[in-house]
Amino acid sequence: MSLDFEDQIVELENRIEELIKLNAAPDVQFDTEIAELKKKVQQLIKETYGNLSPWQVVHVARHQDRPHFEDYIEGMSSEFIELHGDRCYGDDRAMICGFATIDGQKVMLIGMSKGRTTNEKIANNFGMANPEGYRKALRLMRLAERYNIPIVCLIDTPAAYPGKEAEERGQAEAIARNLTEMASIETPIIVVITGEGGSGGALGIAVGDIVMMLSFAIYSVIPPEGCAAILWRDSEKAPDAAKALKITAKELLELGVIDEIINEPPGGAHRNKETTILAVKEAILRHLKTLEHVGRKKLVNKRFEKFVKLGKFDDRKYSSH
Amino acid sequence: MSLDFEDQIVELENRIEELIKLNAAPDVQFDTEIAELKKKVQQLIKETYGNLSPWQVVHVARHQDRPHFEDYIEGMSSEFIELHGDRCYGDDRAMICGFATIDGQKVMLIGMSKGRTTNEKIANNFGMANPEGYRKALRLMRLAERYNIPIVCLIDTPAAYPGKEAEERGQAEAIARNLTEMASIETPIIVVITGEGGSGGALGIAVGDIVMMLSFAIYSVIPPEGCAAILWRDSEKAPDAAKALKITAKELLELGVIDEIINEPPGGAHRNKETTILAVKEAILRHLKTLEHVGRKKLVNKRFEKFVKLGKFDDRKYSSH
Amino acid sequence: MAWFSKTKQRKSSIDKDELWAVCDSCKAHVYREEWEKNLKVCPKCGYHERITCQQRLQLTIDEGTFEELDSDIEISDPLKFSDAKSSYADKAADTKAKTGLNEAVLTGFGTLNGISVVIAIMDFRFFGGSLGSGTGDKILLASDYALRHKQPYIVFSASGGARMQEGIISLMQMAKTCAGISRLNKAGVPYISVLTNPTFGGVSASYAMVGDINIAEPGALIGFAGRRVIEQTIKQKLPENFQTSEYLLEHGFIDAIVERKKIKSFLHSVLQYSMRK
Amino acid sequence: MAWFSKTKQRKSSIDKDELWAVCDSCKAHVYREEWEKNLKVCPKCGYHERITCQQRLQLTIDEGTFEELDSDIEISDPLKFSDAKSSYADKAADTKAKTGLNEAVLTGFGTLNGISVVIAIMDFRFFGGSLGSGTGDKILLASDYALRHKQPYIVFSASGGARMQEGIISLMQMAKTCAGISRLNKAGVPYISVLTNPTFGGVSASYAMVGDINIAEPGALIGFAGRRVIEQTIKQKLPENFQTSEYLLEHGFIDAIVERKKIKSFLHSVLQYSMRK
Ligand SMILES: [Zn+2]
Ligand SMILES: [Zn+2]
Repeated sequence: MSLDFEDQIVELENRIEELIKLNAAPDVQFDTEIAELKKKVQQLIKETYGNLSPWQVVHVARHQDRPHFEDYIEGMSSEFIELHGDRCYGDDRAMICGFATIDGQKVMLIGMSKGRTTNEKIANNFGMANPEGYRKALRLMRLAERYNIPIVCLIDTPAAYPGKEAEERGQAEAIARNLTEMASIETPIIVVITGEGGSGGALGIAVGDIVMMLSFAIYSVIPPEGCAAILWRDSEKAPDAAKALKITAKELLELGVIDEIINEPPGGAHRNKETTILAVKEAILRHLKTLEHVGRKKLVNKRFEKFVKLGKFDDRKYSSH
Repeated sequence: MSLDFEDQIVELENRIEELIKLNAAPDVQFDTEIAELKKKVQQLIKETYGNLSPWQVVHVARHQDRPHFEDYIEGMSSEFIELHGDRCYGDDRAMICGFATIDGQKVMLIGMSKGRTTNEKIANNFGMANPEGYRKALRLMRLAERYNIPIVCLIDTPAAYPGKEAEERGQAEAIARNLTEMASIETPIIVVITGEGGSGGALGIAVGDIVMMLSFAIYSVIPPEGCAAILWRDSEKAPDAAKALKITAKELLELGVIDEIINEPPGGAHRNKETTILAVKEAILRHLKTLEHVGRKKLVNKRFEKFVKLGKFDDRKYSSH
Repeated sequence: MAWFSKTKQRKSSIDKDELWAVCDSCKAHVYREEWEKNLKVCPKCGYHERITCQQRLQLTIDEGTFEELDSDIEISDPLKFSDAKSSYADKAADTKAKTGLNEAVLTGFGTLNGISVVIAIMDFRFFGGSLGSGTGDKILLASDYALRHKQPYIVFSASGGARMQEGIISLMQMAKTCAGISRLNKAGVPYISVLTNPTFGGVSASYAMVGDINIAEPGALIGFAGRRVIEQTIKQKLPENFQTSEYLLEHGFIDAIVERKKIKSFLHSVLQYSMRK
Repeated sequence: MAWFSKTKQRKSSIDKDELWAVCDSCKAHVYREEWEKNLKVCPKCGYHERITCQQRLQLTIDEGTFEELDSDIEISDPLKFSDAKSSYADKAADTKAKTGLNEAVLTGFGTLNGISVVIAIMDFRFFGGSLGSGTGDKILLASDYALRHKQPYIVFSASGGARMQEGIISLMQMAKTCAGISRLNKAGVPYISVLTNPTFGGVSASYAMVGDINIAEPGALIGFAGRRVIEQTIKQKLPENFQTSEYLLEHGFIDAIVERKKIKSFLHSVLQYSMRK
């Protein structure tokens, strides 16, 4: 997959690769050309990615070559022990949970998994969790609380699955229950939106003490296409909706919805997975270090205050607890 | 349905009824005969029911005219508000739960419902609960704890349902979870086995501070037929198995498994529902009165001690908590 | 979460005629007076037409006991949102003028057959009962009042879901309102949720679905995703009773279905069991 | 809960030959020495043959660190039970003589790669691993030891279910052992359940299924009711993989399936996450 606004970049990148190949032959010398093209492509990337429209960011956030949850597991942790099942109905492959060790730090790592191959995508329901996914996550968050280890949630989902059986098994209840319970979990919760933060489906594991976003991730109450179809009566107006909805990291930081932006390398996470993953890892470890010293009751109170202030009409006092 | 050992009793009862009808005619007088027969039938009932074999008790316990959970609801409580659903998968009609007022006392009333008509029996799965039944009961027990009202469980079930889907949805887990959680619920739990106390299916809501049994109820780890088929290799030997298993109220009181026998009227609960229900009601209210004064932590500790001592090898000390 | 817009545009045929009301469900013509007396429940088919928050208040709280909370909280426009035709601010002004409401929920306290309760009542007329930041603020502030006074909290929901025009801030109201419910749970303060037609998306997936007791009116539509979205996703027709109260009860998510005229006494009964000594 | 009797009678073809073992699952002939070295896991099909509690102990606890608890607890016969042919007391004496065990579970404490743990290991040879009152006592006493010493509790289950010959007293062991687990939960003491082939009835429906983490060996049969009982009830054939570890994992009840030879290191890894600071 390539993005249309990247056409020129990709063309140049291809040329460079060709020249590098040719350069290997004995009697040619393209060193100068290559160096020049490289400079040019870097300039172009900088310009393009420095000025992406919200709608272009949507495409970057959805890029299939972005690092997936599996890549983060592999890149961030020296150990990952997957734990399955909600102890009630099933084991949702769209929601992966397990013990992980990140730079010696033990955590409960939870994330959505979109899948890469067609088979994986189908098995993982394209990263759209069913109720049993949210319930598995909650079960293991409660276990983390009991074991006194922090929780890290990586979010990349188009939405909670809008299917018949998901409704039957209580998609609304499962998300609502998570929002309610996560508000009272007495262990640190760190959230990173790494790709798509799709509405309630994302929020269902995103009630954290620290919420971060990659610079080209999105977080939205509705997909821009859906919003455009309803309010513009034309899903082609998605770029307008994307702009109006304020779904990019920078806008969300300004709104106070997220606490920090984790910068992606030039040209986006799909151009350099490793650097991206290390940046995410660094940010997580940094916040874990701070949060581990906060008393548990205080932690829960601060989490409450954090979400309460979002959209708060004025400064009338909520009772502190 | 009539029980074979009741043949003579039922014959006499029918004769009495006939005579009473005839007696209504102007020119006949059977008063003496009726009185005599009544005396005789009472004598016979006393003799028969005073000497029932365990296998005969099994039949009385399963008698379809015994009061069902619905009869207890109606006969004991001035108000019953049914509460549905496990908030996860379904609403099990074999397990009925709700708020009830018994003589002014507010309780959470939980019971198995076998159903009376063919349609009801099918809808209620013959009183055999599925995992969602146990989960509904647990949800509402936890609510009772939060609302600080006692829990009353009436038990009448052949077994937890041994079906394919029950296995898929975790019959074992659901029962195990209830046993674990009921051990820590900080509100009084009173259990009455009113008919069949069928193994794990019964125990799943029977971890109580006070466990009582009607005098012709049974409580067993396995149906006598099943035990006979395995250990005697002949299910016809069920009467022997019934005897060997010690499943009657008197034996279970001696073993310390139950705390009290609630006497049924002469001839069994199926001969006089009203009296039976009132006796159950009286016993429940009496124990509620005592238990309400026990501190919550102490209550849970005493419940622990109660179950721990069953089969306890010797007097080595468990840590008190 | 975008389900409500479709519903919002449905013109109620009920308002057209002064003498006759036409039931939106069975299309029966009913004397308006009889229908109003029956609390806008169709005497033919039992369909529960939506009612305003003032009507609901009247049906629920003892006369003369209600005191409103946070009536000054109104719409905020965190995104300065505009679509092709108009700005959210303009639409908000319109809606406020038409409905006389400041937000999609009315909150306050009063007595219910003599029991002190805190109440929040959503009104579908106001942006399809959608969950704006003002809505979330009011619902949270009322739960906080209930917490401080240890009084039961009752919420009547009616909502198409999140309020798109407030974008992510609308989504955050789900976490915020649930955080308030979480505190009630911890403190043992009763919370009863009453789901009325319709309750979807961001409201069903937050406070509406986590009542100690979830009550629904008969035939109310309740769900996460809208019917059309699901049909498009699974490329199948859905059963007729899909997402009705009755369907949800069968699937374990609703404690009881109660007719409109019996809700007050039902709530009164249930509260008798919830008053921690 | 009567499933085990059928299994109990299955004669293992493995014990017949000194040089060759025959896999109970794929019927392959395997060099006994190779098979034993492979921890009684068939090198052809991966079938995990049952092992004794002593073998399991050796595979799990560091050499020389194990101290047994309550070894003096033996069978009690609360019902004075006899069937047509023999008394439970006689059978018990037989079983004790044959197995050298006093009960269906071995309990004690020791270290696992250096971590102090409390452990209970069931042995299917002893009345099909059924849950007698002595079994229940030992499992509870060991959990109590874990509670007092704040050490993780690990239980290996292998059981046909309740022990019929102890009637209702056997049933009560379910409540009793779970009461012990409940105290561990409250105190934040880790409890790991390892389910091995087979785990059914009264054991699966009590402590075995409520681990903080439930681990199972590959292909182990785990369920509430036995396959035959279910087929008789529903009058249908069941799928081939019904009640296998893999089936249970898919349905949400098992956290991880771990091969026999990796269980010790898996437990060690998991315990790293559970040690409350
Ligand atoms: Zn109608
Ligand atoms: Zn094999």
